[in-house]
Amino acid sequence: MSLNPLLPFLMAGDPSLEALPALLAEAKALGLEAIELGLPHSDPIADGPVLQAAAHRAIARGATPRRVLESLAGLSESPDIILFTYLNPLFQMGAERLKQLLAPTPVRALLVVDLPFGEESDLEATLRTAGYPMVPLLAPTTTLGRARQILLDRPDPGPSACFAQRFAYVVARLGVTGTGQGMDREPISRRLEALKGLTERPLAVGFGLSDPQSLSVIRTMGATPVIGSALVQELAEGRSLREALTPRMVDDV
Amino acid sequence: MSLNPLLPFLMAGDPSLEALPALLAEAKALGLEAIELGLPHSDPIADGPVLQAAAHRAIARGATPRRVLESLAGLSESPDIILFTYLNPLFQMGAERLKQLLAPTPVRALLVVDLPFGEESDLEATLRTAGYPMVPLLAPTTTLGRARQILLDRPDPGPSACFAQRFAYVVARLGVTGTGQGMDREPISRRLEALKGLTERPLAVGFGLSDPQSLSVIRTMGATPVIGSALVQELAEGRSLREALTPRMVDDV
Amino acid sequence: YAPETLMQPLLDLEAAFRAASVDPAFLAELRAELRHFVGRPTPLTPAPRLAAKLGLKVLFLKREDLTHTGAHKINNALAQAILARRMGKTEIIAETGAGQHGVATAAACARLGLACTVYMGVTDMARQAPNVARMRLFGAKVMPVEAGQGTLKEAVNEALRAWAGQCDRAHYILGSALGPHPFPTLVRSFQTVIGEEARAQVMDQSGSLPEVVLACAGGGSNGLGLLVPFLGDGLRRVAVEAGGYGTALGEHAARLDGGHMGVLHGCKTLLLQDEHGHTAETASISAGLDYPALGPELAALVLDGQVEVRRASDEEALTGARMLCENEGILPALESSHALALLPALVAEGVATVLLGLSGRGDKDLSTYQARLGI
Amino acid sequence: YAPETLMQPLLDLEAAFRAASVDPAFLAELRAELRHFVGRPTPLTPAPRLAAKLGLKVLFLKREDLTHTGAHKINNALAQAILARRMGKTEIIAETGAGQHGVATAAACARLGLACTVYMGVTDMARQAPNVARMRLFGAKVMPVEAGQGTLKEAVNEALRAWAGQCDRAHYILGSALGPHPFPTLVRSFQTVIGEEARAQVMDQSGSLPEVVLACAGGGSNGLGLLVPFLGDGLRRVAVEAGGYGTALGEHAARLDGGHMGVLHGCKTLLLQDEHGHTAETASISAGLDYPALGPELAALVLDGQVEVRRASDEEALTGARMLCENEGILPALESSHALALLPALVAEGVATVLLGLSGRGDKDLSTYQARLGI
Repeated sequence: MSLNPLLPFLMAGDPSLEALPALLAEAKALGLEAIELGLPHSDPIADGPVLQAAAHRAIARGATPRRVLESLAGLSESPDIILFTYLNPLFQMGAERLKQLLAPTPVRALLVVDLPFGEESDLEATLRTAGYPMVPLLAPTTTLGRARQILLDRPDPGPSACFAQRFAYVVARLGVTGTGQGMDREPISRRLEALKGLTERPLAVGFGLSDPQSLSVIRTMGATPVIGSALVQELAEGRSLREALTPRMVDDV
Repeated sequence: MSLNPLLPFLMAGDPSLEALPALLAEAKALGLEAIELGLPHSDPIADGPVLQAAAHRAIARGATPRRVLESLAGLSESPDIILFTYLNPLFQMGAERLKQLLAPTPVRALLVVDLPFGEESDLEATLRTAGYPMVPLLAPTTTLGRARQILLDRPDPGPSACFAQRFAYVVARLGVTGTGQGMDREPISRRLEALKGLTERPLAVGFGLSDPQSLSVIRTMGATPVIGSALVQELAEGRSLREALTPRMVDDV
Repeated sequence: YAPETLMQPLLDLEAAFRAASVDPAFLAELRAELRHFVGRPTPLTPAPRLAAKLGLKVLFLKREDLTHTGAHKINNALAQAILARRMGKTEIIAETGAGQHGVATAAACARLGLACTVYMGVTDMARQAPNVARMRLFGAKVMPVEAGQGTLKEAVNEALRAWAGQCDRAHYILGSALGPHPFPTLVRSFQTVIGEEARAQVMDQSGSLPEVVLACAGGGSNGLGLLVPFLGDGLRRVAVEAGGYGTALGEHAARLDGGHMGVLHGCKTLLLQDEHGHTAETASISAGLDYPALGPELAALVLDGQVEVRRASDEEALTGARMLCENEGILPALESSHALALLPALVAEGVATVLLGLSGRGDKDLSTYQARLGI
Repeated sequence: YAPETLMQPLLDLEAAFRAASVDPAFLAELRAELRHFVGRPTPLTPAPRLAAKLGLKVLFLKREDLTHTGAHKINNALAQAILARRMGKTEIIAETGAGQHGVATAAACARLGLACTVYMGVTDMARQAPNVARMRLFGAKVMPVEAGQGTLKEAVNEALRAWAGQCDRAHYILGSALGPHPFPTLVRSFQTVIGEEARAQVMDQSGSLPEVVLACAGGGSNGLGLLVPFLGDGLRRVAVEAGGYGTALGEHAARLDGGHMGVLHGCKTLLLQDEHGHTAETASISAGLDYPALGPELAALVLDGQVEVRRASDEEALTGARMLCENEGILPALESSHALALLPALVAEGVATVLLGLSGRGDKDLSTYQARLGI
């Protein structure tokens, strides 16, 4: 299994919903296998200021959950999409409606920030069966015992499945999304080693990573770094995806 | 005993202490036997707005109790003075000092607003012996029984004494000094009749009387009307004592 | 329904709460602090003049306005602070809307020697400036929250985010019976002292239970606190929501009629929201009732028919406050005024005896009363 | 030392008070209202963190700040209002300085259905605007007094004048232990509930009496209320006056050192005055201590050596307040802060155990605390 070099996060509808297909095509052209796409929410309790602001801008511009999913319909030039969302919009939509809307899209998995395993198990099972598994999240506070439970409850579909449907998301530090003040290498390395003892799945590491060197360090640990807030900020300031990502995909350390 | 037609009240030091001897001389010239002279006090709790303001003006101009009494020393052209005052200035001065200061003045009696009979009996006895009896005050709330006690405690020096030392002050209505809204004739008349049953002393009636007609009515009841706030106000506005008092001393009813 | 980072802290909290609940040392300390510091039991005041005015036979008021810091919030804040210290936490995070929970938490932290940070919307900070000053005097840090309407919902968002960043050393004292499990249980359990006292007092003072027990409900800590201990009794339990100034979404905070099930701040409950699952804006003259979700435990009791939910408008609440002021000499919080506002309707339904919870004092609402009542 | 017009009303009041004092119906009503409306008994709070900070072994706080309306004033206002109704009076007159007595009287009148007029200096009305609003909400008329410094002394003057005009139908509820007889006796007698409770509580909670019982003293109702029930005990009773910002006449309200015997407002007592017997101006950061005379009963106890009088400056009071806020989570009134301010001096004298009276809560003083402490 080759290492996926980067998992970027985009906020749907920011800078605009119209620009989304082109952004996804560009990501695909950059050789990215998968991408996280944030569904803008009114109360993003796990997000820092950058993603909050992006979500509120997107909502103000009409990026409702339904419009976001409709804008993804029929896209072929796109990486696999992991839909990053809060529970309530999905809950209000309902499983059937959601499946219909997801079917024509490149969405391959769901990362529901405020849905711990076991909470809405019927909904989760229905979506998994339909091909939309929930990404397991492993936080710094997650004990190894609890990590084992989570990985069991959201099982590995096996090596034949795509990265989006297989990976576990390792939260690099306490707190919310957003650029941190430098990475504490040692504890992340130890956590990744411990988790690798539990699972064969690919691991992605996010929260607070942005500079090329930190991303590179994560790759040397055998995991895929996630780049979120910094990327969203740069795109909002007018940078292109290529400009923002290219230096972050190569290891010059 | 002929009826004293009017008992005017002046505030010492208002308009000015310098003007006081001339005012007293004018009063004497008008044929007034006695006059009430207010000693300006910081907290005149029995006075309405006009006398409060006059007292504060006088204090601001330096009319201290001592200066007021000194300005009365040696005056021969003056009616008998009833010194209208609150207790504390006398109390601070002490009986001996007070007697010394009073000796050369036309002061013949003291009306101490907040000294009910019996409260400072040593001080009161000393001053009475020295020729400065306290004027008995009889309020609308004073029962006949209490009035009898008061008149007994502050005894009548007898017909040979001057009006200032003999009279009892009948408070016309509830409240503080100051112009009222017309006089309620009946109750005053009844009160005076009842009090005349108790004592042979001349009676003065004050509080709220100002128009010539009300004053006249009091005279028809056989008592001396007191004119205070209205007079002080008119003097402060520049009227002369003669102008202010003349129309109030004749009965044209 | 919490982010994974908070799951283990929440599980730890639940375990600590369970252990404390049966630990005589914890219970004794809490009881002593409630008595000697908070001023419990609070009185049950008969309100004969207001009762006569309204046509009630009996009206009793449970006086949480007489607690230290002036509202029922202190019962929970203090208990959680003791629990947090027991868990070895050295820092406290809290959110506040009207500021009463913030003040109560700041006071509890000063009392126990814990560092305290309170998140508060900028709109609320402006309109409840005196409470900001009180928190600061107690040594608390008040963090302004700029997002959204700048009120309670945003403050909870930010407090949850802050907790996720410091959950190793900090405890989050949530102020109402909402948020992720075990908070609703915790808060309800620390607030039922209100109803337990009230029930014993009304029996002691009048020999019988009233026909109706009545409380206002924002998140639900005051409503649950008063009503839960009366669940086994044959009487009506009524919670009053903020009717705001209209019936359209955004003009009120009445979640029973206007809301439907949804997830916010870690719990699934009746929620005011739009078709997309985005939380709706709310409106109420009372900052403490101006919250888009009914606490999940109260919602469950309502859906089960155990508690009735009614609404009172801003105007009705103002009238209720004025009547209590003028007839009994008690200035109620705007929240409590919503319960008072329902009394005429209850009388019209034939109710003669009521026990009403005064959740707090109205000093914090003086400027609103002045402006709206022309005082 | 009252004008003759008021003598009979004062004699009537004395007779009514004597009769009521032994009338079980009056006593029962008062007891019930104090319990169910006012919230008595108020707690006695141990303050271990502040004690440790100061070097005291034991510090207890008697919590009058937890009464209804937030200060000890309600004990007297309510009792006098019940007495007035019993005397057939339908109207109440009161004066107020900081506004606490005015609020308490307005509340008591609303509770009992009596018309209420409160006289208040214009300076005080401006700096205590929230209390003006509270009185008005309770239906009271607030009459601005323009004279002099526009503070308490002038308000008492005007209330006495108003009473003289309406003494047939109105009772004057004087707010402190001053004024003409029988007011000092009346007020002291209605306030000693503070010390009676505190004495029983401190014995109950600690098994012994403290070395010092400490209270602030303006007119003296709080001081007498706490200290008198400890008169028979072998301990130090200390009252703290307002030291203001300096020692010259006009810069403080410390009557023991600065004053001498004089007559003001119907009583003879220690008075700050000039050589002419005119009342002196006073200064204190605390409106409730900013009065030129010490109540006559307290003055008598002081001159008899039963009570010590000390002073604390504005700055010391602010420091005392801040320490209590930060270490115990209690915001004291500026008046009470003067008592707190004396604690370091007592520690320096070797005192280890203190019972201190908190006369009221500091919410009314928030703007002063904000301005002076830079909050």
